[in-house]
Amino acid sequence: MAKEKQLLRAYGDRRDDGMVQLSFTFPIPLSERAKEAALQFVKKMGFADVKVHSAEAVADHFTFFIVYARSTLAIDFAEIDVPELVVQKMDFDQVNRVIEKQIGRKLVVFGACTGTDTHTVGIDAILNMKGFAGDYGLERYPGFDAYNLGSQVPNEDLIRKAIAKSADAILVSQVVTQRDVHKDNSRQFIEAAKAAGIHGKVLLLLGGPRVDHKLATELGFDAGFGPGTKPSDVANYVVHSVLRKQGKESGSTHYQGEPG
Amino acid sequence: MAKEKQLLRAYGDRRDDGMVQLSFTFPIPLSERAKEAALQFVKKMGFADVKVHSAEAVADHFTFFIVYARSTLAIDFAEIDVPELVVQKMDFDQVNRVIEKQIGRKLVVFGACTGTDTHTVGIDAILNMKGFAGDYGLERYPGFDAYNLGSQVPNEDLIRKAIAKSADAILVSQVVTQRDVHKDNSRQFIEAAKAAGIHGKVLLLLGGPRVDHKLATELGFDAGFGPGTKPSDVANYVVHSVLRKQGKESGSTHYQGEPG
Amino acid sequence: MAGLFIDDAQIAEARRLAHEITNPIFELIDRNTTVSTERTVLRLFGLNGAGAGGVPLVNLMVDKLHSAGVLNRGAAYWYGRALQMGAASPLDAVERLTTLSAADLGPLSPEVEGNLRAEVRAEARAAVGELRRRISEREALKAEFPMSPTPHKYVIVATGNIYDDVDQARAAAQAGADVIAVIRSTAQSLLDYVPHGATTEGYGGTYATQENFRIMREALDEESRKLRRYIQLTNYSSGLCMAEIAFCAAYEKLDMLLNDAMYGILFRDINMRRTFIDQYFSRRICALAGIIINTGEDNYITTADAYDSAHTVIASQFINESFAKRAGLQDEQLGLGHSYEIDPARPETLLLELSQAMLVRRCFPDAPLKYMPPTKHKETDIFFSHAYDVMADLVAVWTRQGIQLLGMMTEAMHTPLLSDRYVALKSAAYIHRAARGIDGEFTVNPDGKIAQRAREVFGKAMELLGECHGDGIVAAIGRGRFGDVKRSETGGKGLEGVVEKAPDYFNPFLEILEA
Amino acid sequence: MAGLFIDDAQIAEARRLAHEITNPIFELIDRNTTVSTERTVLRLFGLNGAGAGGVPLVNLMVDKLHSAGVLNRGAAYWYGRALQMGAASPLDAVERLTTLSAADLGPLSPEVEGNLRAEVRAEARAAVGELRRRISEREALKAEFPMSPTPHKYVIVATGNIYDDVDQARAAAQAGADVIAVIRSTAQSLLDYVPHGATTEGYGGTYATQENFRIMREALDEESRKLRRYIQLTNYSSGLCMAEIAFCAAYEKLDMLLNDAMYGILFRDINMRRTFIDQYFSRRICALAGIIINTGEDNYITTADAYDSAHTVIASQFINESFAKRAGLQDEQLGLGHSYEIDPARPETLLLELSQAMLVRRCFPDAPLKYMPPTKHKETDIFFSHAYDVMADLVAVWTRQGIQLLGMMTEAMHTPLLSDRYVALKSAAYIHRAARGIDGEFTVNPDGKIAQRAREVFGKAMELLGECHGDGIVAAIGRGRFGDVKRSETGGKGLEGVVEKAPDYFNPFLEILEA
Ligand code: B12
Ligand code: B12
Ligand SMILES: Cc1ncc(COP(=O)(O)O)c(C=O)c1O
Ligand SMILES: Cc1ncc(COP(=O)(O)O)c(C=O)c1O
Repeated sequence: MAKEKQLLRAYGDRRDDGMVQLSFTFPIPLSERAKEAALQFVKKMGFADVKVHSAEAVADHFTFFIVYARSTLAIDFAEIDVPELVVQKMDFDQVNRVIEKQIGRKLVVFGACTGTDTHTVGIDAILNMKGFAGDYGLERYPGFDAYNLGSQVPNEDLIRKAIAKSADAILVSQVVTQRDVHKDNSRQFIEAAKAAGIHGKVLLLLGGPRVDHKLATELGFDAGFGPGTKPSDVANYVVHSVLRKQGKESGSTHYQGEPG
Repeated sequence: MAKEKQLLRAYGDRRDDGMVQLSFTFPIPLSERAKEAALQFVKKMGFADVKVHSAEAVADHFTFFIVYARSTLAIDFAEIDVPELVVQKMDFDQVNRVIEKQIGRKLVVFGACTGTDTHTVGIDAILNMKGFAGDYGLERYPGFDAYNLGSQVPNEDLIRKAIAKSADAILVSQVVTQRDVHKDNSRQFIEAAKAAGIHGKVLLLLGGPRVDHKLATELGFDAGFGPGTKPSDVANYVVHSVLRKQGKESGSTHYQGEPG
Repeated sequence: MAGLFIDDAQIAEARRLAHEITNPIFELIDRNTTVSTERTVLRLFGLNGAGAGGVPLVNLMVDKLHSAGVLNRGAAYWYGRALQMGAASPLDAVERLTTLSAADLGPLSPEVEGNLRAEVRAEARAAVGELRRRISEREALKAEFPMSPTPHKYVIVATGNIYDDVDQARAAAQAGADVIAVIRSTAQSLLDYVPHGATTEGYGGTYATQENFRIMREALDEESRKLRRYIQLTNYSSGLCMAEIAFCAAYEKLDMLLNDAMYGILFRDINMRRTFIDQYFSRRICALAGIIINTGEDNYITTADAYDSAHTVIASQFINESFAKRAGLQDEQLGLGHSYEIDPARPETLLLELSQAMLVRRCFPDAPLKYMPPTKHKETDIFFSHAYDVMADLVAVWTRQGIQLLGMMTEAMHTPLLSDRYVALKSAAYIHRAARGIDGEFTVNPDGKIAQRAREVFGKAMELLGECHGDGIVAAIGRGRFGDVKRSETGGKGLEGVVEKAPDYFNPFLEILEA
Repeated sequence: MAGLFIDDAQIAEARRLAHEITNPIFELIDRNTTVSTERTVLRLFGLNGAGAGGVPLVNLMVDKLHSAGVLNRGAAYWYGRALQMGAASPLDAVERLTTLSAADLGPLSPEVEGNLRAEVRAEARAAVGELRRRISEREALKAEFPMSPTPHKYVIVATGNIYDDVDQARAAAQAGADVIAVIRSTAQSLLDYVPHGATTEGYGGTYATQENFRIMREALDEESRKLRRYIQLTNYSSGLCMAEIAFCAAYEKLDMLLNDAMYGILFRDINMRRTFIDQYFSRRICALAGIIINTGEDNYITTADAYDSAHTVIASQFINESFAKRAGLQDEQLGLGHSYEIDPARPETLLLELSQAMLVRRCFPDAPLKYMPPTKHKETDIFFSHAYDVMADLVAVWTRQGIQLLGMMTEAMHTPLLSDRYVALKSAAYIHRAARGIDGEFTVNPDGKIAQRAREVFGKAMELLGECHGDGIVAAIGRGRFGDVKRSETGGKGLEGVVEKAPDYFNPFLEILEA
């Protein structure tokens, strides 16, 4: 059955006026020609009613533009898919109960900020007692044994130590993303995991402010977690995944907050 | 001779990285689907590497997005034309001297903010003694007889009074532009000018923050002046135009700051 | 606001001067009425329909009386006459009156006359009672859902379409707005009538109509309940219909009104007499309805320079206050206007702005005050404009402004987008939260630049009050003392609507409101 | 900064405690040297080339000496030995030394030994003389083109490519920047060598190399002349090569360096002993070269909570100051770090931030101080982030910070775009202009929240200093007292590069610098 179209346009101060604000820099001096070039640039993107409101010389050879224009494009919102939620997200107690009842042992997780990245605040937020935004970290869950190796950890070290404790999941944090260094390092992690024979066996999670599930799975991880992730999101993911692995839960059920 | 191409791309933090910042609102609640729709929207504009950095519920049914993305578009700067400047802009004294020597009488100009618009600051800046940004207003030029009728002036009144004093130029200011009220009122002015038989005879100038030369000429004015206009720009324009009308200057010479 | 080292005695003297400045204007007000004042009387009786072509019934009736030259006895009197002729309803009354010939408008016997007045007075009392009842509903809602702490964050909606305005007002409330202003269509102040019904087309704003007021207040009542925080609504009681709009607003339970004794004169070229007379009745209604007025001194420094003309704002506030107090308004209803408008290219503008805002606070300690953001020097660089606005947020919370209009980063471009308001509200909430109480942390140094500037500005304001006192406010306006705009007593729009009262002029509402 | 009501005696006591806290560390420093300290000695002698595969000559030489177990006599000694063996140039010296077998490294006669030292000392004096001459060129340029008033607006460039960095640094200078920092590539602090030559690839920043320093300083000298305003340059003297980078910076006439006695330990997991020893020599060089150091206490409150751990910043500043003073740095070279990092969701954060910044000013009245903008709680909502930064601009000018890092509206996303810097610079210029002198306008109320909070934070800082004094700084770091990060004395990177000095350890530069 074809879905009914649900056309979505930008809203400036009335429905469907298409108003969008843009700003950008051209590496040329400020001039009338520069302004005209900015106007043409935005028109070329398909905007109508382009107003180059501001053009400032940010330096001898750079001009910064602020533009408002109307986009004539529409997005069919009905076409935008996200997985349906069928299972409620479990809270702290529920997670621990499920682990105790259905798994019967503690789940072991290892985490670190690997490579040359020193940003520990993100991985600490997920693993340490304190947690994040009022949500306890995995260390605090009786159902988890959580090891946080800190930052600047070589991928190989993390994998070796995780194997030594038969980890169920490895958590890799990547915060610095300039020139896609996080992707390079993540690929290197996956290579090392494959070499160690744990790829496809141990759950591999990637997280960080520029990470999303799509990117992570493309890179070879099982799941990706972006900004605002709560420890309980990770706890839910790990528990459900282990249950699925053990055949105790079907892969077609989805739960709230599941990366996807 | 074909000009050499001079491709221009947006500069974020290195040449040709194409970085552009956008912000816009969709009239839907915040959700993962909404974010995905925003991403698709910006992709559809032809952007690559789209990052929906911020998505905030500005209200129950509105989500505001902040996006950075790379535009793959380039503008050929060599193709952007602006008229060549051949005459230097005249200063206060030069303007007065040219009027005295080459025209031999005072030029009469009438101005007002017409229709229901009450914004006088712009037209005052052009006409009153004080002027704008350290540039004297036309009232102060010995070569001009300037009449400022203020704001909320019916177009017909302005035209009638200007005719009574055989004005050389009429200056119309339009500041409120919502729903294109300035265009409607400007068209009405041109109708009235035609009816009074002065269109094509008396110089008709339109000015205001959303006015440019192109718009003004489309509407039937002789010239248009936008934000930041100085009284001396207007003085130069009027003097050159009168000289051209009198055959004392060729229409193919252009001067600095000439609207076009 | 402690400090600033201006004597209480000097401030009392400013007040005394202002009172004497308004004395002659009150003689004018006593002696005259206007078409719009009389239309308001009829609206108070319940006439609110419109005839063919949308002309409001009150205009039909008052125009008729005016052209017949009998408006000087008061519309209430003629309304009584129509009732006495057996009019079944206000509408019927209009029809009867507008069909009467001039001859039919002759005098009655004293007894009949007396009965008529008694009857009309009774009806007026009932109407006022009903109005008070409606206002008490508003007050109950306010009591149930208390407002946020001050400064109340005030934003405008200006789509031109009341239904779009509602969407945006709700969104703004959800984003943290405390006060919603529906900006009027640009031409409305020059209309000598109040348009009728819901409207969906306007330039630069939406028509102020009683029905639009109702629609918006209803939406905001709903939103207030949902958010458990009372959201105020304001509109404009300015132009040629000050009192009529005040009535519509009172009846529809608005919370505030832009209402200034001189704005129309200066910025809309409305006749001086007309405005002075109209503002009085409009303010009497605001006083009754517990409406906070917002005055417009901030406008002076969009045409005149904000640094050079800072004192004109102070002088005018004392005058506006006098007009307001004499119309029965209380201190807590005085949203005296001022603003953060000094050219940011100057040095030490934060000190200057703090000085000015503290001075206003010092002069009017119990008034809520209405603080406007920068507008004139706003740039199309939205990032800079936003930073500039943020400093006004700081001054507002520092000087305990009651009502703060939030600056919009796109001020120099267009009326605000939905997201502009969100951006402004979010940042203002942060600044207010971060700086609340800062005034209690510091003592102003008596010899600092802030204190010195305040003394200088106050001194100049006293001089200007002295000039207005000596030569009259009319002469001062004639010299362009306020906002650099010159106006004459008989110039401008609407003088033809001013009518000298007959000795037996009758206005039962004024009797009640002045009692 | 008047007020805040903390006794001078208490502040003196904090200073005394800090001095005693660093006492045992200075024993450690006296007894030991490190590979990087020794490499610096060689660099001072003019060794700055690289061998095959880009390995710096100084590394080749020092590694050789280290593995031969003779580094404990000092690289200068061996450098002398090579000269004495007839080395024609420093390069030649390296080659000679690195080809020597362990047996060739045996002792000389006392006389030869004495001559050797005298010769090397003479060469060291010449090298220091040349360095001083270079520095005096920088000072002359500064005198010719005076800097803008403080706070000096400090922005970073971080393209990874030195030539792109130059473009951006020039643009930033033109837009009003006073200090340009070239951020290093993320991994550099863990490298136990300083890369060689101009570099065009780096992650999150550009490699700090002597050639990159030269290229950038040359561009900024040019820009300074063009703008007629001296533009300062800074880089990072942290990690495993603190002193080497200090030398490169001094030689290339940089103006400032990020240099902290404990940052590497806490945030880069560099060994404690290694860092303490390295920082000393690096600071001796800074002292000589008139380089302002910037310490890193601001980092503590990106990992720990800025409200709860405010006192750790103050305590650490006293300790960093003691380390600095004992290395010969003057007050005007102490850019002690602190920042505007309290969670903006809290109430009264402006009062808290003012309190903290005033407290730092109170404790270190003659230091320029280095004030960091909010970073941790920055949002991807760039408009909010910009407003948030603006408040830090205000606190910076209010509390007369010498050096202010400007917040970037895209902080939570990426290293700054060119336009981000422009936006920050334009707004900061406005805030500085608008608020300059505000500290002279007010007196802090002794019982207000600002004063109380300052007393509370200072009190806790004293307690922490007490703990460090009682148990030692090593133990305090072990307990995670700074930045919630725990480190042990023998953990972390680089301990293998620490060498106990032999009784006849020789370092002529230290002799000069300590004289
Ligand atoms: C704090 C901080 C630091 C601290 C780090 C202290 C520490 N021990 O962590 C210090 C000051 C030391 C620092 C240094 C540097 N930093 Co830094 N830093 C930041 C800052 C301000 C905040 C990061 C943070 O703590 N966020 C809070 C946490 C809770 O959020 P998060 O990391 O996103 O984590 C959440 C999710 O992403 C997710 N998550 C994260 N990891 C994982 C992993 C898994 C498995 C899962 C499931 C979830 C998950 O869950 C967390 C909770 O929701 C950011 C700017 C900003 N505001 O974002 C810059 C920032 C990240 N730093 C940056 C840079 C460049 C550096 C330096 C390289 C610069 C320099 N040369 O000085 C250095 C060196 C660091 C290095 N080599 O890694 C850049 C990175 C640019 C980019 N996109 O590449 C940023 C964005 C600043 C900027 N705009 O330039 N930094
Ligand atoms: C000052 C001001 C007012 C003052 C006007 C006082 C007065 N007597 O002029 C007051 C407070 C009264 C006012 C009222 C209103 N205003 Co107003 N106002 C402004 C403000 C803040 C500044 C305008 C200004 O003075 N600019 C300075 C002058 C020097 O610039 P300028 O007009 O562009 O003129 C220059 C050039 O354009 C050119 N120029 C202009 N005219 C001409 C003519 C000729 C022939 C030539 C050659 C050149 C020329 O030369 C000038 C010098 O360079 C702007 C916001 C802003 N910052 O731009 C809003 C703004 C213009 N106002 C606006 C609105 C909506 C109104 C109201 C309708 C709102 C309301 N209901 O309250 C009312 C009613 C006014 C009406 N009906 O016209 C909107 C217009 C939105 C739009 N694009 O349609 C703006 C943009 C604010 C906003 N963002 O909402 N306003
Ligand atoms: C007191 C007052 N009335 C009215 C207005 C609005 O103008 P108008 O209603 O004339 O368009 C303003 C301007 O902001 C004002 O300050
Ligand atoms: C003192 C100090 N050194 C160095 C750095 C930079 O870190 P690294 O050079 O280790 O990447 C910082 C962080 O801003 C710092 O504060």
